[in-house]
Amino acid sequence: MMETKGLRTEEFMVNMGPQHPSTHGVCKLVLKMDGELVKEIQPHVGYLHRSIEKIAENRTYAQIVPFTDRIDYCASMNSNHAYVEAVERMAEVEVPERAQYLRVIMAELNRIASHLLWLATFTIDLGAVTPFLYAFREREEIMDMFEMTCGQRLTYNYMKIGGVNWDIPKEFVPKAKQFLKILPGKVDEYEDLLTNNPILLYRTKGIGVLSSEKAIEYSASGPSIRASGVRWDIRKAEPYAVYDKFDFNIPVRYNGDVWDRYKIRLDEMRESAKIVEQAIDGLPEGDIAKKVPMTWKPKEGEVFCRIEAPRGEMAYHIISDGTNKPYRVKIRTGSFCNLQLLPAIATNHLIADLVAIFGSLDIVLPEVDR
Amino acid sequence: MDSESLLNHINELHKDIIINSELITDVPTIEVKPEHWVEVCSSLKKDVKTNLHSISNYGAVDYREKLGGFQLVLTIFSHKHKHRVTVKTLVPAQGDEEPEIDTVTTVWLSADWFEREIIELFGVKFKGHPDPRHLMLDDDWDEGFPLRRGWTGTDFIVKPEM
Amino acid sequence: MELPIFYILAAIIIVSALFVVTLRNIFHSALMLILCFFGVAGLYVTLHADFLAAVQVLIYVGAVTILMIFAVMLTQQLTGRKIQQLNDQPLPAALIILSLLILLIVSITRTGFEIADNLEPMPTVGTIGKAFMTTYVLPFEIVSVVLLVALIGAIVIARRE
Amino acid sequence: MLELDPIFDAISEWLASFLPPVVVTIVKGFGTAGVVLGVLSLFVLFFIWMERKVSAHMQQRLGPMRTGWHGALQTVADAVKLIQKEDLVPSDADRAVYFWAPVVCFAAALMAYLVIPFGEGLIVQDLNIGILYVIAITTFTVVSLLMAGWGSNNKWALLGGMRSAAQIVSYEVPLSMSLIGTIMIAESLSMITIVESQSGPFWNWFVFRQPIGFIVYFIAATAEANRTPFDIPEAEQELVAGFNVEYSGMKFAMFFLAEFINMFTISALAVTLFFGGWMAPFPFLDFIPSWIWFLAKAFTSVFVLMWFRWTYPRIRVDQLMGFAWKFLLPLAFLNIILTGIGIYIF
Repeated sequence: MMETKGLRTEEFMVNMGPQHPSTHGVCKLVLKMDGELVKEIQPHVGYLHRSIEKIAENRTYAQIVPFTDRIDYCASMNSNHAYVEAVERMAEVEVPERAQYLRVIMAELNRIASHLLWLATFTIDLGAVTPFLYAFREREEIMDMFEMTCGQRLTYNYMKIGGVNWDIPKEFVPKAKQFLKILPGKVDEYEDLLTNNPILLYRTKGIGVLSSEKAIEYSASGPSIRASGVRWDIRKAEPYAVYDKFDFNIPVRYNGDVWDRYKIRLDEMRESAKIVEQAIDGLPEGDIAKKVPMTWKPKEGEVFCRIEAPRGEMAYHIISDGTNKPYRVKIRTGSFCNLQLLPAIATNHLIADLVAIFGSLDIVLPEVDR
Repeated sequence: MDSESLLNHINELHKDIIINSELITDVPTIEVKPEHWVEVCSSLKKDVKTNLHSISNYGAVDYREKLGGFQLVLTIFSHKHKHRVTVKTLVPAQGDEEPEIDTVTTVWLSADWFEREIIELFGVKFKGHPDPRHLMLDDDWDEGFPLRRGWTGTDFIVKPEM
Repeated sequence: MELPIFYILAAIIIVSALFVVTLRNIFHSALMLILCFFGVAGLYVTLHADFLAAVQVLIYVGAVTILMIFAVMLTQQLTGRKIQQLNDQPLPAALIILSLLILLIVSITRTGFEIADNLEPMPTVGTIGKAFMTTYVLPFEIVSVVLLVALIGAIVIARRE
Repeated sequence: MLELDPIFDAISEWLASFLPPVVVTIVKGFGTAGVVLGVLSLFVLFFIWMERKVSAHMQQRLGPMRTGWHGALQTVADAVKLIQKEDLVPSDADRAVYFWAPVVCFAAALMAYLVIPFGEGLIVQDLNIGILYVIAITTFTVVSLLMAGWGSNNKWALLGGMRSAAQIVSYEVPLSMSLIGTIMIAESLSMITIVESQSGPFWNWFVFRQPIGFIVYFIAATAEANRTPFDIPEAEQELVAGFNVEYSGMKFAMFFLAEFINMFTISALAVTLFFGGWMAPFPFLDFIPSWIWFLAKAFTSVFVLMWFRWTYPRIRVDQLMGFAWKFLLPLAFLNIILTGIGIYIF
């Protein structure tokens, strides 16, 4: 054979990020490239590390809630929910049923909003700009509903220990019903635009395959693991709040490629809409919060509580030493584990595929760094 | 299998090793000595009845004042049986010491980043960790371990010279 | 009008050709080669060989030099390195060049160039096409096959494994 | 009538009345170049505004609304901003190459207009190798993109430059092949002759005789102009902005201008070769000046290109190459064979 070693193409290192349009926040991927082919990926995170775990050690339990908003700014309601649920479970606080329903409504609406935001950024990653604004149009409706309820559009601070901070205004229910009526049609619209678009199929089918074994090995969670054929949803497996009262499905897909991860989120939006509809119909009257004193001290002990956030399992491990401040708070987030498996599924793909895979995992960097 | 029988099963499995076992908010929790850490973990993963193949949470707690060391808290769960177990161990340490313990990345691949975070934020070293670089902090960070109790932070604000 | 244009083009060709061999950065040399080819295309235009001029640009600028630049960019040894112009055999090279120069001068001076006055520019495309398909059909097809073989050969060599 | 051709003739006659012929040639050359440049700049200003408005309305928003009527002056404001902007050169850039890349790009885009007929008689120079000339001259775009990629001394720019070169060189082949059918029917490479052989009602246009050729041409041309779904050289999600990532100010503006001029070039070529150029669809509509017909058709084509851009996701680079070589090229060859058979029969 001819000696071709001298003509080899040059492998070179590229820094993708920290400021790069497709890293969705501030993340650096150090890539070793052979032409367009990505040979090695090393994620560098920590650019958004605010040490919320450390801050929490110096705040009272009630003061921590606003910080949880900032862990996953795309799904603040779910972060709130995970934290208050953990504290209540540790201190055995009974939450009024109306508050539980309101929490579920808000958490599921936020899940829809979060998936819409994901859809928007994912299509941009694939180079289609128009669906971005379509998804934002619907997200805007949800933001309006949140603003109507708690005056905020991004960091809500809606839930508190023992209940929720504000009751919904009377315009909320008709607006939500109107929204739920149009949402399935809008999701169909996205599917019309994207699902069977040949270019999208080319770009996503069979790309970045995450097998179910690999998904379990890397502790993936959320839509990413459900797209790999593992039926795992904490809302069903370990029901918290009042999720056991609602009738909904867990969509599961079996190929684990980018297309499956795309499709599963669209399906989840429909399921979440079902939950919200049932919750609004069955919304009981009553108190929205149980009175919990300002200088409240839980007894000594610890709790590990997890919920299903839009990006996977979000868990709080809280240790109390009997004072009004927690001794230690450890936050486990879905993106943290999902980002960890990126090198395993994206190496030896083209750089365009890397962007698609990164987008399909739905990683929010503040959630990784905390 | 409900939590109680699961706890009994685990106790049975590691009769002499487990120091302490209890149910915390319905989660079976066991504590082992650091020298049995990897052994217990890998047997919990391999045992057919437990089959705990995924990590749910993995963190450290600074108990130097209370118990004389750092406690590693590892919550693992099984997609197959839909149950979870917490395993704890105490790595003895005093003062500014940086204690060492075997890594569990050999058991679960996903322990990698969790351990890297513990290395830089708590100063607990893991023997045999494949990539013990800093994860969150700068590579040349040398101002202590931020999540240790009593770490006061550094003076980031540079005051103007008068 | 044509004479000054010819001198301008000739100057471009000669200067850029000189730069091709003297510049130490091989990427710059390749760019100068493009300029040189472009100048040659200009000469063709002044000679009313419009088809040839377009093909000169299309093939030499659009394909050959681009491929050369590609090779430069993708090859490990060439990027960013200064190229040495002198090697250890300047004398034999000079001799060969000198003999070639003499040959060229002799053949140019001995040829009697006929100058056609006031020839109307004619479209050359049709004539060339007819010549390819009638008189020169065999050489044309043979060259095509040779090129195809070269193409396949290049692919076979470039494929790893 | 509103035909523009006589005006230009009158101007050149007036010039010839008091100037020596050599000077007239030079003045005419520069004058025409200036007119073409001015007209194109106006078009580009309009296209940028149009692109914004088209994309905005496709995305259910309004787009620029504040500067002028419906934001009509927004592009002017942007142009002023770009001119004022500081011209940054990366410290490790290859300065000469970095400087010349936008110039070559812009010049290549402009030179194609030598042979594009804007209307009856409104052509700068009717070369008898018209189509070949356009194809040849646009290859300089590749050179400029490679220069930009190399000169910036930035890995993303280099990747973008190499991508674009590979893409344009590949798509050049089906593009050229798709036009051969048209040339075979018209029996000429000259733009004027091609348009004139499509005279008569609209079913004489070549698009009805060369549907495959037109489709291949339009797809390949979209790729040549780096428009979505083939905009991988500057795919901002993958390569930040590709070859022009380091450019700012006027140099960036020149790349931008060239991109829009190229878009108009492919539209103008499509109109000339497949949609009867300046011809009216029905002979009785001839009272409308020819340049209005030409521009109307070309602008429609530009709109279609924008429509593509705001609808499709981006295709991947290897799929793009496969598409050119495995699908478009065989299709173009098939078209040539079919055209040959057609000519033989009729």
